[in-house]
Amino acid sequence: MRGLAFDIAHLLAGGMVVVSFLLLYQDRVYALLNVFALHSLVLALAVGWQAYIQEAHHLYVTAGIALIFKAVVIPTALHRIVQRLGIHRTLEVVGGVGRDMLAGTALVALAILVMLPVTAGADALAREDLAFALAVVLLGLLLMVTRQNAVSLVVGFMSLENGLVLAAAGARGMPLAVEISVAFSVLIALIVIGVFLFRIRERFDSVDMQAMDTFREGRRK
Amino acid sequence: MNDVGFSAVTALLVVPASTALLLVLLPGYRVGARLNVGAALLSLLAAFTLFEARPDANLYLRVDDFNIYLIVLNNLVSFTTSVFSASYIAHELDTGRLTPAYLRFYHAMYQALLFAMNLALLANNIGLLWVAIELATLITVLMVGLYRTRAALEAAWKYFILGSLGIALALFGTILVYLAAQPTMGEGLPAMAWDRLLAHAKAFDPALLNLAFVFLLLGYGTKAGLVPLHAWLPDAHAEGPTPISAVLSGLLLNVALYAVLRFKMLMSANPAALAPGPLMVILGLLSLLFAGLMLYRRGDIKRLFAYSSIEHMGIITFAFGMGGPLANFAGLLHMTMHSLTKSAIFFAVGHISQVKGTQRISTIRGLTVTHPTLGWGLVAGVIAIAGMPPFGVFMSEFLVVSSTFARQPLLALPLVIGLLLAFGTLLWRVHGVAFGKPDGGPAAPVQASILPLLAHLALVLIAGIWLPGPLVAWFLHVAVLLG
Amino acid sequence: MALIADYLVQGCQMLLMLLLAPLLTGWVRVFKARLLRRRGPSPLQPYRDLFKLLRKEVVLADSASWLFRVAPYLIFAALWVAAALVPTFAGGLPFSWTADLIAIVALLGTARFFLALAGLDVGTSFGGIGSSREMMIASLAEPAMLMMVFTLSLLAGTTELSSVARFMLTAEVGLRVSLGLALLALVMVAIAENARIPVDNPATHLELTMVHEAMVLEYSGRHLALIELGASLKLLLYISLLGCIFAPWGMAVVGEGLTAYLIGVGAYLAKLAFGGFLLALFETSIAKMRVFRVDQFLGAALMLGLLGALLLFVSRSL
Amino acid sequence: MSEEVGFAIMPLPLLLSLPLVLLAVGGYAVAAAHRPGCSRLVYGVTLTIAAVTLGLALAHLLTAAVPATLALPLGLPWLGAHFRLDALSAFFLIVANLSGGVASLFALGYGQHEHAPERVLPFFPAFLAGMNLVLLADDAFTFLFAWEFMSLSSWALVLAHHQDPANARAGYLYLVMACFGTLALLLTFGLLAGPDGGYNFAAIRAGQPTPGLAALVLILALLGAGSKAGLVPLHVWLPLAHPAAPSHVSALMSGVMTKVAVYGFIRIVFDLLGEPVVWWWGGVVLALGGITAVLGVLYALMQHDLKRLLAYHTVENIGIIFIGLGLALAFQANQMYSIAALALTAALFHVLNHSLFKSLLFLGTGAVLTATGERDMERLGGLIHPMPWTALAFLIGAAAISALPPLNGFVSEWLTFQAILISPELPQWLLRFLVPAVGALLALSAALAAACFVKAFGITFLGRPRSPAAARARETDRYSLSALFALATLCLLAGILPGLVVDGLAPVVGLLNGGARLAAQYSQPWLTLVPVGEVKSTYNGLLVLLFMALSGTVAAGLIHRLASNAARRGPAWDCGFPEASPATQYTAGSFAQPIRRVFGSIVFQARERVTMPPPGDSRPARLEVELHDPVWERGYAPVANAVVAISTRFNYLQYLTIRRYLSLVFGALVLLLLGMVLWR
Repeated sequence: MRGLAFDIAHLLAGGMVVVSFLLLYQDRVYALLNVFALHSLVLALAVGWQAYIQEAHHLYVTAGIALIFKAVVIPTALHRIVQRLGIHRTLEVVGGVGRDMLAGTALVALAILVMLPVTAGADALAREDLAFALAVVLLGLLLMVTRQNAVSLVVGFMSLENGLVLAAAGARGMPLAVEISVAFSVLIALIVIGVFLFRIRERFDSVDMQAMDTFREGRRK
Repeated sequence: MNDVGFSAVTALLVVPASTALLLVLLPGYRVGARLNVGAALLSLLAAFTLFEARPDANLYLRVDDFNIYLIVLNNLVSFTTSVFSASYIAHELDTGRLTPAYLRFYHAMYQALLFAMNLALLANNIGLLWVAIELATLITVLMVGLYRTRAALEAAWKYFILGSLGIALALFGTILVYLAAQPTMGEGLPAMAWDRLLAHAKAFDPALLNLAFVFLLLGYGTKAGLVPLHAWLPDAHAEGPTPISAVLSGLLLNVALYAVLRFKMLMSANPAALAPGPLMVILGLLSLLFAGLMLYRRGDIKRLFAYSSIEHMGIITFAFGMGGPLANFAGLLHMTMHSLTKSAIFFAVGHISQVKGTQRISTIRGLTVTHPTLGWGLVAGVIAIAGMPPFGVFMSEFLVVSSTFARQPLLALPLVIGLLLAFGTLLWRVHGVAFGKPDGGPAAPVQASILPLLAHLALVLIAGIWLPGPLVAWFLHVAVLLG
Repeated sequence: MALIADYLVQGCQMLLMLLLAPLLTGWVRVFKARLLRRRGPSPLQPYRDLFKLLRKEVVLADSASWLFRVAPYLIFAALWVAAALVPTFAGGLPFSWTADLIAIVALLGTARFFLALAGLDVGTSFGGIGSSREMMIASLAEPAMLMMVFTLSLLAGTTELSSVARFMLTAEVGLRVSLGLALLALVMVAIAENARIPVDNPATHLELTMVHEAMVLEYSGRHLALIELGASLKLLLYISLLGCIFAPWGMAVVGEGLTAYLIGVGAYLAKLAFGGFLLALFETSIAKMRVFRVDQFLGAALMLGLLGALLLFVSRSL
Repeated sequence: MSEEVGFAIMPLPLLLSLPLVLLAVGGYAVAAAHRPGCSRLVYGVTLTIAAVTLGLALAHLLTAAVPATLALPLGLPWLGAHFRLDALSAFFLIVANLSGGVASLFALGYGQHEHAPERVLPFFPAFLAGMNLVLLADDAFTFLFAWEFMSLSSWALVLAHHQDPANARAGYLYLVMACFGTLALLLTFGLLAGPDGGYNFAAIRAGQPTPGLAALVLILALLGAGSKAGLVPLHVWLPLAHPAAPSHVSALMSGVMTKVAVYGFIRIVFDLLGEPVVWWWGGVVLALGGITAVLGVLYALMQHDLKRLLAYHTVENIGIIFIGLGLALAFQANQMYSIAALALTAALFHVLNHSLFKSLLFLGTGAVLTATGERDMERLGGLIHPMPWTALAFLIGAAAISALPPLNGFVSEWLTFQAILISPELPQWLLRFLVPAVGALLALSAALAAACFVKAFGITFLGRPRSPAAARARETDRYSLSALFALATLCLLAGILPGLVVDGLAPVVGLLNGGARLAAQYSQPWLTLVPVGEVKSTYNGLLVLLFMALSGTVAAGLIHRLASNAARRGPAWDCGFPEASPATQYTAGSFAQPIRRVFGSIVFQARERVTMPPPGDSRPARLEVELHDPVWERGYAPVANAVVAISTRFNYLQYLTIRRYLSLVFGALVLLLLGMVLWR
């Protein structure tokens, strides 16, 4: 049982890393959103599994939030926004996707290098989860950094945050996990609303950050 | 006795929260403003009662030598700022930059922010601390975007993204700390209660603690505006309403730094962990030098002082990075003095931008001629923030520089260069604003109340000459804890 | 009784200086004339000039101030006191400790200071020329002089003149390079300070060349007399300075009695005559130089003085 | 003994309470600056308080009372504020409050003409208070606190007439340099106090610094105190800031504040540091002093703004003081304390003298300024006719600063020369070469100073008025004149009774010199000054004065009795071309031209360009002179440009896109993680 539980947890966590790579690979907005839904789905499964093997029932709530809110609500909302704002469907990637892949691999290696020796004390399960979680976090950050587009920025941030929830779930008996995931959901909701607001207020012509960064103090001097 | 203390703590949390709700419902901004002031005063009184009676720590909240004076400072500045904003915001309404609806929202958010910061300071639970700081971030984001101008929204957006990233990193660090604690302290809440953590810190896995500290430093450091994580700070200060700039610089930065220091205590309690000093020293020097350079080219007066805040956060971080009783004492003192002085400066800047109708430095001249009180107030504030007697910052800078040079001469040199550079560049700007021939710009009389400005300056002046005994005792105790 | 005698000697010396000064000037003129194959005026001519001037009324420029009228007396007083402090025929006079060599140099400086001011007072272009050039010259001559003083005092261990003279008589002096340098420096300074050729020409009234004469251009009557007298006192001072430092032979010491004094006076007069002759010879054998060569001339003097002092400073412990 | 102790303990609390009164008056002036009587009130109070302080300090110095100390529970909480009154601080208190009092007296009249009293009256007392506190402070924190306070209040005074952009710039430069100096001193005290912060001077005295550390302290002290005193090349702010302030403040800044800086140097190097002294310290200080003296006077000669000229002369005199201090250090390093005493006496004597005549000259300039509204000598002239008394006082000051006997400036330079003449006793070769060279520099600067003040006085007061303003001038008021003549009298007295001053300085010298001091002078016949014994050399200002007076009056009397005393006015002779226009007079520029040509071409790359119009063209010929300030162009401009360039280069960091900012954070994170990996 122990071994199997470990393997499944390992599988799911590793799956998240793979999906993060998929996120990095996308160059279409809709595809990106779909893959993110997948990302959240895997997260839900992983957290649920953690809840099951830790007998930590509050984690089911977290899993539920992940499933409903992030796998369903947010992606659809973003679909809407993309339609409403008429953001051009393709993501212009800074530097090629291939380079991102390489960078991502390096980051994963870094994550494992950092994490494995560290948690020698903690149990293997937590260690694996933590390593993968860190990898997901770093990949999410990479996504945020390498995409021009606000939607992809949001997606990157959310995948990053999925990694955090994964880590929180992996930490045995970590209290406040639910509260934290709720707080984060609020954060994300606000971000999405923010993107939405800026549009309907008609302040910015597009959610492209180049456009958003045009106005500056003291450009004149 | 303790129930008194406990009720005080509850008051510190409940009063702002309930007032926030009330203000949301309450129409009419005048009442709102009064209520705002009243609530701030109430929580200030509650904070004062903490001197008399401290509650025992529980798993969620705790009052100790470190946060007690920060709480008082927090509520004091919030109170003065509310007084300032009560008269300031009305003028914003006249100029039509705001509508009453937004004003209601503003006052509600103000109290909510106060609640969040009090919570963050009182929190004994690192998870709670994180939640509180996140809350504070969200609220300030909304307030920075209050004016709905393009620039304001952009600043808010930038602040939002970078802030959330910092929050996320901080969370990861928090989780790591929990993981480090868990093996020795078992699962569950105690493993997140700060005082218990401190008690058991020796037994933690040092490597994990190190990793955790890296994330926490970057995460909360982003909130504290350390270079290279500072990007949100200048715009957020420049585009938000001035009272919020005052609160941001005066309080929120302190809160973020406070969080970092809490974890530094953990680090220094664990002998095997790597000394966090060098990291903080490097970040501090970076911030100091970078801000010093950036000050020179600023054209917007609020951005100018935002960069000066970055500079001072750098000095404080440097001081704590140096460690040792003198430097730590200096750091704590500097935190206090900086929040008082910088908020005072922002009050002055608010008045100036209102009477002059602009924030552009190049269009403000000879202020000491057209508005003597305001001009000299600004000059006094800048003199104080630049670390000159008879103001309190002088004492802290004196201690930092002299003690650093005695221990690490090579570190003191960049520090001194940075200080001189920042002083020169800041003074260069302010000289132009305060002196010289006043150009014929609008010279409207000051409407908002000038009292908060004077009150803060008076406090800083007194502190520069004489520090009250209890404060010194707390500082010394905390300085020892900080290692 | 002895004390009174000493004071008497001191008084004699002061008077002697005053009386001899014009004679020396005349003496130099005579020699120059002779060297130029002219007959020239009698050596007593300066006295006649002085008395004539003293009797004449003074014509003051409209823009002249009280300083213009006070200056001559000040200058005269400073120069006279300075001259009186130089041992002539007898050293160790009761007031010789009043001021040492540095103070004498400074007293000359005082005289120059007020002369230059007087030159500026009326507000004419010539006065300005004179003053500014005079101060330029002095700014190099004075340090050179002081360097010479350093050299001496390093040798003699004192800056007090009669002690210096006494020391120079002793055997331990010998022949020293630095003494030679000092002598040279002093001579050059003396020439410059007394407005002699090649630095300045006391006889010229060509606007562009004159320095000293330009400053006193506006003076007349008794004021001019005092200034002329002062100038000749200065010349006398320098020559007797050279005498008492570099040729202190025959100088009496206070209290040695009349014979010694008489010997001293004789020796002194001889020194003066010789000095005057040398000066005249030098002046006739050289041409006046451009104003902006003077700085090189005096710069050389300064360097020589410094070199002398340096040599001593270094060789002192050898 | 006991009553001495009682007397010594007494004055300190009083001395400390006086600055508080000054601050209170300043506070009152903030409110009431524009009330009619306020100026009189403020200056009256400062005058009385300065007088009282002067009296107390004088009593302490003359009774040679034991040092009094006092600690207050202020400042650093665990340290408190310590104050101490010993011979050194007493002497400098005398210097400060003498000039301070006289400046107040002057301002009783001069202050009436101030058009921005609210920017002067509050800060003037504060300035005085700050300086007194510096002199009394006995721990590092209090010292620097008062030091900075002094800088700040004087900065505010420099900005009194801030609407002139030049003054604003001067104020800015001044405060930045002051901050630089303070930081240097801060480092000094950091070194002296050690890592655990023994900031109390008593503790510092007890400590025994290693030679290397002591050397570092010396360098830093030179930077810190030197930048305030105006040592080349740290002097650049001084000639801008001192003239910018109202004249009585300029007098205080030049006459006193620079002395407070000298006090700081002496306190740190001679008192706190104590042994061990290494011989090359003296060399460094000597060289700096010599260069400062000559460069200062050369700068001064190039000026035609009267106040700036005086400010540059302050630089020169600071150089002379530091020459004395350097000699003292050199002698102390070789345990030749008796000679070190001579050098120290010379330096301190010059401190007193300079404070006297520099204040006198600045106040005189103030009188000229009120009479004509002009500082530029090219537009002055002939002022001796309308304002003879001011002219007389200024003349005395000018003669004194030019080191002419029988005035006081000569005595201190004479003493310095005497110290130089004894220096071949020094064993070190380098010093033996250096000392005569410095002596030459000193002589040169003295001679140039004379030239410079012939120019200053001659162009300003003599000749014919060069502008209507100068022609309309009137004599100044009674207060100002009494202040001027008080200082002039002091200059004369210090010149003819030097022995008494030297005796007064003896306890100070003893304090700084391990007990060794000059022999008592008052016992000498005719009050002759005999610094190092009969055989060496002697000087008696009194007799020189008597002789000069005697011969002068005798000559005058005889001539007027026996010869003619007739005088007639007529047009100037001027070689037969009397010219009506005052423009034909020599100006400041033309007076300095020969010296500019001789020295300026080397130091300032001075160039003269004459543009002669072609024949037939009626345009006047033009003569342009261009000067370069080597110190500024080589030392300061590059730094300023570098800062501007770098900040301009970095400025784009304000305008990055969010993505780039995010990548900054990302980079920092990855970097730290890599560090973690590698660190293990």
